[in-house]
Amino acid sequence: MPMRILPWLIIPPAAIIGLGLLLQGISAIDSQLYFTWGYFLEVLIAGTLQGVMYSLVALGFVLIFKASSIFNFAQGSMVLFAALTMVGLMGWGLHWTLAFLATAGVMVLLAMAIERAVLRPLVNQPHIILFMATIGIFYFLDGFGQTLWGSDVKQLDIGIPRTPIFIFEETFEGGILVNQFDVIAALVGGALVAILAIFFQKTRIGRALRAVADDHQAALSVGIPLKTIWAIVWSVAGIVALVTGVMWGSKMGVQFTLALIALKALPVLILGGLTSIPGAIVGGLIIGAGEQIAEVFLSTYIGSAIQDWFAYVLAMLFLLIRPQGLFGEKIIERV
Amino acid sequence: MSAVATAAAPNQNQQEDGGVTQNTARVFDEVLLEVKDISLAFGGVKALTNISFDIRKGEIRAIIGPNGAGKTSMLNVINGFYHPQDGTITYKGQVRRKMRPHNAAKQGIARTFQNVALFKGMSTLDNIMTGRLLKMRTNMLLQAIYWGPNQREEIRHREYCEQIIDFLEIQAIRKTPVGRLPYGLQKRVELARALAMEPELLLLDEPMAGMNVEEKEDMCRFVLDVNEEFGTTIALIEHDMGVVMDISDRVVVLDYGRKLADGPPDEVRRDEEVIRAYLGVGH
Amino acid sequence: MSTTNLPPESLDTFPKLLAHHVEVRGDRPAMREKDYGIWQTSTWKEVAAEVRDFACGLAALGLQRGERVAIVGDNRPRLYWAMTAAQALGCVPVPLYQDSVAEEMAFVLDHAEARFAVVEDQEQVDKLLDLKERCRTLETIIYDDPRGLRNYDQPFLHDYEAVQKEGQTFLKSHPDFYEQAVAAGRGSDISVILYTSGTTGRSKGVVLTAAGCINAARDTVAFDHLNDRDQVLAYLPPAWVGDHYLNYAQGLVAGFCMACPESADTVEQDLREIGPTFYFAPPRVFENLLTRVMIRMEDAGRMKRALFHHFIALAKRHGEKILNGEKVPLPARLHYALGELLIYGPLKNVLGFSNIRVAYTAGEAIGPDLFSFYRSIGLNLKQLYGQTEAFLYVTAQPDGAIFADTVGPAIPNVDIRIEEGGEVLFKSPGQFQGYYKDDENTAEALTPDGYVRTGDAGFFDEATGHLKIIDRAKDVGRMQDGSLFAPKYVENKLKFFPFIKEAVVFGHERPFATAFINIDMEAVGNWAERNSIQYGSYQELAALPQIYAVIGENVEQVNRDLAQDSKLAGSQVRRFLVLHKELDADDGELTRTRKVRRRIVNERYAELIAALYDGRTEVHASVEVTFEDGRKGRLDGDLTIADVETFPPVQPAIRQAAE
Amino acid sequence: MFYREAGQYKSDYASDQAIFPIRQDRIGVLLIFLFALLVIPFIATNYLLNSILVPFLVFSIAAIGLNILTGYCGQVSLGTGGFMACGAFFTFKLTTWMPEVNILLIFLMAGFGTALVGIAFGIPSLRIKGFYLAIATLAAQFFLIWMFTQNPWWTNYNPAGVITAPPRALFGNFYITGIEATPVNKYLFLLCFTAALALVAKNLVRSALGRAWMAIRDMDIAAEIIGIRPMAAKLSAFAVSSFFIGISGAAWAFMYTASVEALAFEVTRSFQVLFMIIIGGLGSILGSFLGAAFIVLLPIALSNLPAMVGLRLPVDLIAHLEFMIFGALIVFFLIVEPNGLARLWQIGKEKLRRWPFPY
Repeated sequence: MPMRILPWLIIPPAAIIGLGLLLQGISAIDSQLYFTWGYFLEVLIAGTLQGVMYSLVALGFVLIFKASSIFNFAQGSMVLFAALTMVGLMGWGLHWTLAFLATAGVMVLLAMAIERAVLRPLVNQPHIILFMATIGIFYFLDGFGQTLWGSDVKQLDIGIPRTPIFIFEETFEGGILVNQFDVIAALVGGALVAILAIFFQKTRIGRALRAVADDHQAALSVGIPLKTIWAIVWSVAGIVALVTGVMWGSKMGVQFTLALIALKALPVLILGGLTSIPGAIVGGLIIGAGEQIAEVFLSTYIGSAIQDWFAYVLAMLFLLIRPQGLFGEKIIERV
Repeated sequence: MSAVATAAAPNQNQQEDGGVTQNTARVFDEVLLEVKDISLAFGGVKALTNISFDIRKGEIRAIIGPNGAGKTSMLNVINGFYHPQDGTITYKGQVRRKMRPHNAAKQGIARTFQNVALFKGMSTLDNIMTGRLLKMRTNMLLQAIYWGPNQREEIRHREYCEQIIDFLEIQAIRKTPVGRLPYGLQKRVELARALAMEPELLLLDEPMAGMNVEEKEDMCRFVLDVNEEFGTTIALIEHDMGVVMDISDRVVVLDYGRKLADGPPDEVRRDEEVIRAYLGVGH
Repeated sequence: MSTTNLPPESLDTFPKLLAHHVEVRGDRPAMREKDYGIWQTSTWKEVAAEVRDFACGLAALGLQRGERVAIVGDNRPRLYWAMTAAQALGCVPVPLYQDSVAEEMAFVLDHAEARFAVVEDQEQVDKLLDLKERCRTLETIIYDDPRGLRNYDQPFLHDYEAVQKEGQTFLKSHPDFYEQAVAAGRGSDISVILYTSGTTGRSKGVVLTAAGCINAARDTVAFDHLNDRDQVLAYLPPAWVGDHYLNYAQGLVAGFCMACPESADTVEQDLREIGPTFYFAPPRVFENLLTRVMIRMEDAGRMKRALFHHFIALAKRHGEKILNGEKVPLPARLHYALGELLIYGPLKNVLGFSNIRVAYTAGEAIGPDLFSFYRSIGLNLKQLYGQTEAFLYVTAQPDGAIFADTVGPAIPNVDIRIEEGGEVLFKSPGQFQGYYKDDENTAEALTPDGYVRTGDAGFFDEATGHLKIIDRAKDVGRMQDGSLFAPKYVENKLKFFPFIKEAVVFGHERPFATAFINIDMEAVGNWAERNSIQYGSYQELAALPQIYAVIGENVEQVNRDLAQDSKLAGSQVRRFLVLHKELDADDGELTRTRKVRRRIVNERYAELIAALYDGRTEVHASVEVTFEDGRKGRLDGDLTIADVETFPPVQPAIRQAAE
Repeated sequence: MFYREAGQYKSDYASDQAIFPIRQDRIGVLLIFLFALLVIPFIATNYLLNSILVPFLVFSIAAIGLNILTGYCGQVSLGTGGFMACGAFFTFKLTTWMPEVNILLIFLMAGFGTALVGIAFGIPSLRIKGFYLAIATLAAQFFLIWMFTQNPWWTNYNPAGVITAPPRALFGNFYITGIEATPVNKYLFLLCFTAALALVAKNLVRSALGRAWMAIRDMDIAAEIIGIRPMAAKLSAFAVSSFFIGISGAAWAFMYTASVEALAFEVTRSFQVLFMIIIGGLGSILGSFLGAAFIVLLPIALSNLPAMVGLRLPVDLIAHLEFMIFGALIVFFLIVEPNGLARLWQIGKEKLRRWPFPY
C-alpha cells in the first residue's frame, strides 16, 4: 500500500501547534504552569533530539526482529558491552577511531558466536523461547562485560563539543537553548539510518535480508543460507549497538545502567512497529518529544520522575486506537 | 486450472460408488438462513458481489466453485467473522445486525475450517469439551472449588462429548494431544468439536480436503449421519465434485465472487455457465 | 478344601443363579463394559432387571419355550443378558461367531432353526438380512446398537431397548410371568448349543444341559478358589466354549464380575486397565506377547536391557521354584524380590497381569520355554485340557504341581481312560448330550458305556500322574521306517522361534519329515527394518535369503532337540520352504481358533509337498486367496526349498519330569 | 517402574477426571506433603526455612499466577513485579487500616484488589497481541512502581519509603508476620496456603474457564468461532493471574523480607518470575513449582560454589560471574528442553510407567 505523504506533512505540525495552544490555555488559567512558545519549542527540540537517541536503540531491535522475528532483549546489554569494550580499548592507549574499528570487529565476532551457540540450536522454537534466550544473553553479556572491564563508571570522550548554543534569538525572547551534543548525536543517527537504507536497498545481502523479513522460503531462493543472514544481521545490530553505546556513553558515562536504555526503546518499538525502520525513527522522535514535554509541563500535576512510565502509557494509548502501530498495515485475519 | 480434474471425475464416480449416496430427492420448505445481495470487499478488492441464496432447515447445502471463488469468505460472512459492506443476512427469521463470531456461535452456528483449527495444546477430549463452553454455567468461584455443582456440570458435559466421540468413532484417541494425530483424524476431531455445540447450522469448510479415499468415505458417512441423526442443517464447501453431487440436496456455485448457479446437483451439473467456469472456456 | 462360597446345589439353571446373586450380593458389580470412556458398571440387581425386562420382551414378541435364539456379536453385556433371558424362558441361546463368513452363519442359523436372533449392530443386521432368504425359520431380529439403523423399516427389526420397554409393559399385565418361567426351568433343560468350528467339515452343534454346565463350573470354581471378588475380561468370542465356560458359567456360579472391552482393537489397553484376577489365553497369545516383549526390549537402552536379561536369567533359575513354593536359598530369594521390584512387577503391570491369581492356557501345546517364562516372572500360568464336548475342562494343573509338558490330572469328578490306540476318553459332569440333530456323529463320539472320544492321543506320565497330550489321534502317524511321527510336536517346537509364526510338518508314511514355514510378519519386519533391508510385501520378505538362513538354523536346532528323544528322532525335518502367503482362516487353511486344517493344506499345496520330496530346489506356487471383502484372487510365487542337517538319535537318558 | 496401574480402572467420570488419576501419584504427592508438613519443621535450620523454603513458596505462588496468564492463556506479561508490589502495598494499607481483621483475609483482599488492577492493565490485550502486549504490560510495571515510590501515602509516610510488616497472628499466638513470627510458623502457613492456592489454580485450569484460556492461547480465532468471548477469557486470566501474583507479593513483603520498598519489585522481578515459568514449563502447575525451585536455588548454588571449591574471589567479580553463568545456564536450558522441567518430569514419568519397555 502506498504511503500517503500528505498526512505526514500536515499532522505533526498540527499536533505540535495544537499541543502548544492547549498548554497555553492551561497556563492562562493556572499560573503555576509556566509557558512561552520559545520555552515550548526549546523543550520540544531537546526532546526530539533525545528521541533520536531512543531511535538508535530501537533500530537495533527492529533490524533483528525484521530478519528473524526474534525480539532481542539483549540489545541493551550489547550497547553496554560495546561501550565497555571501546572504553577499555581506549584505556590501552588506542585512538578512538581505532578502538571503534576494533570494537566493531569484536561485535561481529560476538554476533557470530550468538548465532552459533544460541540461535542455531533454537531454530524453529516458539518466539517466546527465543525471547527468553535473549534475556539469557542479556544476563551473560552484562556479567561478561563487567567481568572483563570492571563495573566502575567510565568516561568516554571522543571529542564531541558539549557547549549549548542559542538559536532563533531574534524570533523568541532569550532565544532557544539547544545542546550541541544532541545535535551531533542526531546527525550521527541520521547518517547511520542513511547508511543502513543504502545497505538494504543497494547491496545483494541487504536485499536478501529484506527477503528474509518477508518470507524465509524466498530467502533461501536468494541463495544465502539463513544462518549466514542471521549472523550478518546480528553483526549489523551489534554495530548499531556500538554507535548507540558511543553516543549514550559519551553523554552519560559508561556504566551498567546503559544496558537499561533498552527499556527506553521498547515504547518506541510498539509505537513505530517492530518491523519498521521509519517507524523506529518517527516513534523515537514522538516518544522523546512527548516525554520531555510531559516531564516539564505535567510533573506539576502528577508528580515527578514520570519519564519512567509516561512513554509506555503514551504508546499503549496510541495502540488502543491503532493496533497495527504507526507504520503497520491493517491486518486482515484469515481462517 | 486445477478444478478441471475434479470436475471431470464425478460423472464416473456417480455410478461406481453407491455406498454413501443421498438417493431420494428430499424436500425442504423452511428457510433457516437467507443471504441477500451480499457484497464484501477488502480495500478495493472485491471478494463477493451481490450474492443471494438461502439455506433451508434440514438440508445439506453445498457451496462450490473454483479456487478463489469466495467460498470461504461466504462462510466467514455467515458466521460473523467478516462484515459485508452490503446486503442482509436473515437467520431464523431475524435480520441480523453486525455481530461477532461468538454471537453467531451462541445462535447455533458452528463451523470447521479449511486448515484444521484445533487447539494444539489440548487433548482430543478437551478440544471437544471446548465446544460445550457456551452451555456451561457455573461461575469462577465454583470452578475454583471444583467439587459440587461444577463437577456435576463437568460430568454432564463429558457424557455428551463421549456420545459424540462414540458417534465419530474416535474413542481410541480420546486422551491424545491433537497435535500428534494424523490429518484425517484431526478433521474428525474438529467436526466433533463443532457437533459438541449442538449447532442448528453446521458450516463445513472442505471437510474432506487432503484425505484418502477411505477417509473421505468415512467423512461422507459421518456428514450424512449427522444430518440424519441430529437433523442438523449443513452447509459445506467441497472440491471433490463426486462427494458434492452424492451427498448434497442443493448446490450453489460461485465464481470470482459472483453466483453462477443454484439448484439441485443434477441441474447444476448441466448448467452451461458452470461447465464453462470449470472448464475455463473464455478465460 | 473349599474357601469358596458356592451357591446351593438346588440352583440348576443360570437364571436361578442370577436370582441367587441378587439375593446374596445384589449391589456387587456383575458386569462392566468400557463404553463412553469409562467402565460402565452394572450390579447383579441391575443385570437381573435388564435380563427380566428383555426376557419379558422376548415373550411379548412371541418367543416360545424350547426355541433356539441366535446371538451374534462381540462381547457385549446386552448379548450376555440376552443369553440369560433366553435361558429364563426355557429357550436355548445359540451364540455364533460374529466374524464367520455368510455361508457358515447361514448353515448354523438354519440348522438350529432359530426364529429369533439378537445381534450387535448394523453390520450383523445387514448380514442377517442378506441371509434371511436362506434361513426360512428366522423371523425376528433384535439389535443392540441402533446406530445407522434409523432408516431400516422392516417390521421384524427391533431395538433392544424397545424390546425391554415392551417387556416392562408385558410385565405389568403378567407380574409373575418371569419368576414362573425361571422356576419352570429344569437342570435337564438344554442350556446352550455351541457350534464347534471343527477341524473338518461342517460345524456341529454341541448340546449342553443346564445342570451339566453348572456342575462342571462348580467343580472348577472350587478347584481354583474363585469367588465374587474376582474379575475377568471377556474378550474371546462368545460363541467359543472357553468364553461361555470361563466367563459366563463360572461367573454365574462364583458371582464374579465380567468386564467387556471397548472394542476388539482396545483389548490390550482394556486388559491393562481392568487387571483381571483370572485370565485365559491360548498359547498363541502368550507367544505373540513374549515376542513383542523381546522386540520392545531390543530397543531399550543398554543399561535397561542388561538389567532385564540379568533378572530374566535369574527368574529362569529360581522363579518357578519360588512360585511352586519349593526351597530356594535366601540370597536368591532376596535377589528375586529385587527383580520383582525392578523388572517382573513392572513387566506384569505393563502387560496387565499384575492381579492375576490364576491364568490358564490351552488349545494346543505350549513351548516349555514360553510356559516357563511366564511362570518364572511370577504369573501363575497353568495348563488345562478340554473340549467343547466336555464343556471345557477335562484336566487341569493344580496350583503348585505344574509341568510344562503335561496338562495335569483329571479334575474332580472327571474320569479318564486311555484307549488301546492311545486315544483319550473321558466322562465328566459337564459332558454334552450329543450333537444337535446329528445322531450319526453323536454315536461316533461316544463309546457305548458313555465315554466321550477326544480324538487326541496321549498318555499318563508315570512320574507325575499327569496327562500328556501328543497330538490329534489321527494325526499321529508313522514314518516309512515305522518310527513315530508326531507333526504337532515338531511344529510346536518350531513355532517357539520368534520368526516362525506357523509351521506345518509332513512325514506320515514318508521317508523323512519336511515342513512349511510361515514367518512372523511383525518380528521379521522389525528385524528387517533394524537391518535396513528393503522389502515390499510379505511375499518378498518371506523369500529373503537371510530369512532362509535364520530359519534354517532354527530348524537345525529343533532337529538337535528331537535327536535327544529316541522315539521322535525320526521326525527330524530334512527339507523346508517358507510359504509366500500367511495361512488364513478365510481360505479355510486355519480354523477360527487358528488351528491348522491339515487336510486342506495338503490339498491346496499338493504341488509344494511333492516338490519337498522330489529333490527340487525351487518350485512355483499358485494358490487361490480370499480377500477381506470376500473377493477371490490368485497369489503366485517361486519358492526356494532348503535342506537342513539332521542328527543321529542320542541314546535315551532319564528325563526329568519337572524340566 | 513404581507404577502398578493394572486394575486401576475408572468406573465413573469423577475419578477419570481426578487431578491425580493414578494411585501411585496420589500416594506420592501425599507423602511429599506430609513430609513437608510434619518432618521438615523439625529438621530444617532457620537458614533453610528463611532463605530457601519461604522464598520458594512465595515465588511458587507468583509463578502459578503468571503461568495462568502466560502458560494457559498465552498472554505474555512483564508486569509481574508491579502486581506483586500491588499485593504488598495493598496488604500494608489494609492491615494498618484494619488491624483487627485476620491477616489471611487481608491477603485475600489484597489479592482481589490486585485482580482489579490486573483487569485494568489487561484491557490492551483485547486489541494487541504477542510482543506488543508484553511491552504494553511493562507500562503497568513502571507505572505501578512509580506510583508506590512517588506517593508517600502508600507507606504511611515512612521517610525511607519502606513498609514494615506489623505483627499479625493467624489465630491465637500463631504469629505469621512481624518479629514475633518464627520461621517455622511462616513456613507452615505458606506451605498450606500455597497448596490451597495451587489446588484452586489446578481446578480452574481443568474447568470451563481453563479450557477457554487454552483455546484462546492455541488459536484465538477458532476460540471465538466456537463461542468463547475473547474479552471475558483474557480479562479473567488477567484477574486470576493478578490475584495469585498479588498474594505472592504480599507474602514476599510480609513473610519473606518483612520490610520492603517498592524498588524490590522492579522489572528484574518480572523477568525472574517469567524465567520460572519458562524453565519450569508453560501451562503446568507442577512446572511453576519446579521453576520456582530452580530459580531460587540457582543463585544460592552459584554464590556458594566458589567458596565450596576453595576459591576466594572479590565480591563484585562473583556477582558478575553469577550473572554470566546464570545467563548461560538459561540459554543452555532452553536449548536442552524448551518445554521446561515439567516436560522432563512428564517424559520421566512416562518412562517409569512403561518400564521396562522403552516405548
